[in-house]
Amino acid sequence: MSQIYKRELVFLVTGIVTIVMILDYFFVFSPVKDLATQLRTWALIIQLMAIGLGAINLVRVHWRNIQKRTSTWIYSAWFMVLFALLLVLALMKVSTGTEHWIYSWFFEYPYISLSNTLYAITGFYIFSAAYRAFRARNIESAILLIGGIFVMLANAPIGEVITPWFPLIGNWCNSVGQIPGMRTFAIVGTLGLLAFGLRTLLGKERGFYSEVT
Amino acid sequence: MAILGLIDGKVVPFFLLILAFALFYFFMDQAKRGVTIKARTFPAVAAISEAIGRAAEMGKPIYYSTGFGQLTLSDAMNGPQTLAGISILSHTTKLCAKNGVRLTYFTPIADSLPLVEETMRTAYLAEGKPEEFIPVTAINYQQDQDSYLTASLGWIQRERPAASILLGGFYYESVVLGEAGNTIGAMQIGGSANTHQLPFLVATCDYTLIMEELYAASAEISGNPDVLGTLRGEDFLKYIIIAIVAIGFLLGLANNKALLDILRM
Amino acid sequence: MSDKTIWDKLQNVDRRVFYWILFVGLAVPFMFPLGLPVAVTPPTQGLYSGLRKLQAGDVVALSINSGVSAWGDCLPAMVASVTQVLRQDAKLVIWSVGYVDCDITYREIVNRVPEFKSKTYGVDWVYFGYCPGQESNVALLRDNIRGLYTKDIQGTPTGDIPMMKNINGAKDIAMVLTSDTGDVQVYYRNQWGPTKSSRDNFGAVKYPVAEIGIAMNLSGDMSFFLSGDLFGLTGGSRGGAEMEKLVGIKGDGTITMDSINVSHLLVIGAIILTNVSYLLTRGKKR
Amino acid sequence: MITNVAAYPTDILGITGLWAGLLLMLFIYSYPLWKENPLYRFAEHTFVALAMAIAIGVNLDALNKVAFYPLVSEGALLMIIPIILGLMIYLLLVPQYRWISRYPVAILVGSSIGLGMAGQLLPNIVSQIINTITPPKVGVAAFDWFNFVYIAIGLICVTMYFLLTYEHTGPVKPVTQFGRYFIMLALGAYFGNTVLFRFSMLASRAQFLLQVLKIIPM
Repeated sequence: MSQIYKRELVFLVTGIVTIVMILDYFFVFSPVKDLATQLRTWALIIQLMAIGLGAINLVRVHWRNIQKRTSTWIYSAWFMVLFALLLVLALMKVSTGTEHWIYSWFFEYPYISLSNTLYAITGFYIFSAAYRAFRARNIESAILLIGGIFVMLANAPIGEVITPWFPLIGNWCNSVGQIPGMRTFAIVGTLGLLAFGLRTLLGKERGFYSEVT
Repeated sequence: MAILGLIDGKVVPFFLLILAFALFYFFMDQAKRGVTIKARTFPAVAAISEAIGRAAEMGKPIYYSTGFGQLTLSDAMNGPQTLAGISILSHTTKLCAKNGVRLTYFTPIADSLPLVEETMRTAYLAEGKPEEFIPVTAINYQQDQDSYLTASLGWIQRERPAASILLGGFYYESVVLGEAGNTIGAMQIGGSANTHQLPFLVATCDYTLIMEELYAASAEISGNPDVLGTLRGEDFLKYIIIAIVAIGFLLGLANNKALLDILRM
Repeated sequence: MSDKTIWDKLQNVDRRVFYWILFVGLAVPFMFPLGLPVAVTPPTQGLYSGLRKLQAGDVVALSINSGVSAWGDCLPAMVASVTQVLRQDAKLVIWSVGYVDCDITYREIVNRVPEFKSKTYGVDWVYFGYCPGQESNVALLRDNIRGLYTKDIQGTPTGDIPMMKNINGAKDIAMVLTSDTGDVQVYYRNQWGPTKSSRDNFGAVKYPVAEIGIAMNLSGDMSFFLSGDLFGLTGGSRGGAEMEKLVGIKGDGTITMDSINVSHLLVIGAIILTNVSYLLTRGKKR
Repeated sequence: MITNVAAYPTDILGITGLWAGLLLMLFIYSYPLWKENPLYRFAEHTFVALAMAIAIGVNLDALNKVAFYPLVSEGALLMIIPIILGLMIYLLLVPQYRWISRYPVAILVGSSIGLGMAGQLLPNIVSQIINTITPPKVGVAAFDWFNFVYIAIGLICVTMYFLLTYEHTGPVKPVTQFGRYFIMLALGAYFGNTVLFRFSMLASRAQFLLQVLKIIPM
């Protein structure tokens, strides 16, 4: 009996929601539409509320570091202090609607600067990735290299200063040359998703709903 | 004009969906009746056990992540990829539990935590070592793509994992994690159905699962014949698509637009 | 001592050397600008021409789905596009389904576009802020904006905002400009695609969506521009520089182009170096 | 010509903010430019705390808009259901009721798989086929016809490459080999485009550094 609640019903709920979403997409049938809209709102609310679970996990990880005095415990302690302070300020903002200046400061300067910094860090890594990947070891990597170089020279205005052929070939690679590959990726990716979805719908894809004990 | 109450422009996709389901079902049935289907083996899947063997020898941990995935399982493009990643996580965790290798899973997706925790717990239980599963060290949640990446980078340098496994809905973190893993000489296995990250996973990883291979890998791991049936069904659909393109191409050369009009229904 | 030649060493240079060269290479052109010309490409021209077709009173939805972290790529084109929208006397509905920090992006756009000074908030433009939820949100917004955004950023109920009186979904909006680092334009195409816009005389069969994207997505999105699913498309700071040229402003897009030139030459130089060294060392080992 | 209006801040909050931002940036970049070190760790933990707290604030704000406001002010009693579902996810923390936390997750899984399966068929398969077999307009350059042939043949080759349950032998082999070439060109072009994007991000960070140090104007 408990197996039914713990497993089969979960599959049933997944299946019903899946089918409602599919029907809503294809048919003009208002009861389904209303139900689907409701379900989407529910999904959003569940997703929004789940964040607390993540916060609990994070706090537990750092709490353990502090307790066990791991090599990074001092940083975990700093995390706890800062997190507690900011959480209070964030909750204040939610309940009163006004932002404390400390919160705005942390958000506008350190937070924004850090997220810009992290996003831009890829610039470094892409440089070294290009250095290693773009080596003409065989025909395949030579094609990769040629495609990459021409597109880069089409993107940088300097390319057309050197010769008008660079933007011409580069833009061709961009607008035509890459299409067979990218289009097929889209097609086979969707086919894979369809098979995966059907397996889930029929309860055959149990990897992520692993057996409950 | 609406056919069967279908929204205009969605008639062909709907019948394609029905056709796909019918084909999948047919081949699953065939597989059940004993028709052998051999799927192409994915080196990336075999590499997972190799990586764990290596980690056991070196006494080092494994880094596992399913990527940014738009921070939620309910995202239509990334949710399924995250789920496929968690399916393979289940397999990986079992191997880790068996070989006594420490695995840390990094994710910024809060609503996937129930699935991840249960998956990993069950894997340890299946190997008869439930007491070795400590959620606090095995699962590392970070809110937000950027802070998840910072924490991952720090962890990778401090713990120096023997392998890093990146399977799921990746975004810009793929190239950074890939290169960071390369720096410390970790073995790398990557895979995504996000076209925009494929160049980087291919460039930085030793083994890659491209697009549908990510979804198919979990089918291969399970080795379940009726799961393999869906792969044969996919191949059949590919033949149909090739046929449509070939016919449409020839009609196109003759400037005949009949097929196009049907497809646009 | 060792029989390693310079070419052998070059194949395994510490990557940090490149990182330093790159960072310095990016910084120097800001101090000594070169100012090379930028040619306008068809996708950017498509966006500009689409904006030029707007009539006074049309409503444009700007969906800010790129974070502050993508300012370098997306902000220049967003600023230029908003400038043009306001010059056409069209109205703006602004929201975000992508990033928490969109408020700052929004503020920056208002700061950088002087045209806002002659407009009235609530009448000519309105801002709803961020709501997490990705594609489900876009699907909700198609039919029921008020279902998702009950209030605007200042707390006014959506129904009480003058310009929102008759606007509650895709059919009331002339076009969507979406700035994103990921797939939000896909959500609009998939979810809003089959809906008709308020302006059927716009000339597009499909719902008019334009993407102000990051350069990375340019090749992927290009096929959607060619197929007409997107009426316009800008890619990265280069697209921003092109848009600035068309609209006639000088912004960050134009300024960044010099850095882009230098850094691209650096990476191409590095690639040539690695290939030469690879070919030379390979020959020797045989 | 209108130039952007922005200026170096004059108030204490603005100045300290800029410098804090700059220092944290340099701490983070010490990782690629040097190695993992205490300064990086400090920035890392600062960031993790900031991101978590800010996200909680944002999500609560959004919850307010989507769930609590309609429930309280508009009497949408149905909103109680998703709120209860959302609370159910927390039962993961209670060992004997852990399984209940899967129900809300099942809704998320169902909606992503349903939306994904239905929503991707049209743009990712049908539209892609249509775009591939739509011939160029009458009277265009011969080059457009070349592109038409190139795309159609390329698409067929790459699709053949992705056959999973058939061996790539015999006459199929050269076709799949060509498929790989098409894939490589696509990956190369994509890579090249991304380089532009990443460099303009990094360039704007270099610009920020120079601006804070007052080497170039804001």
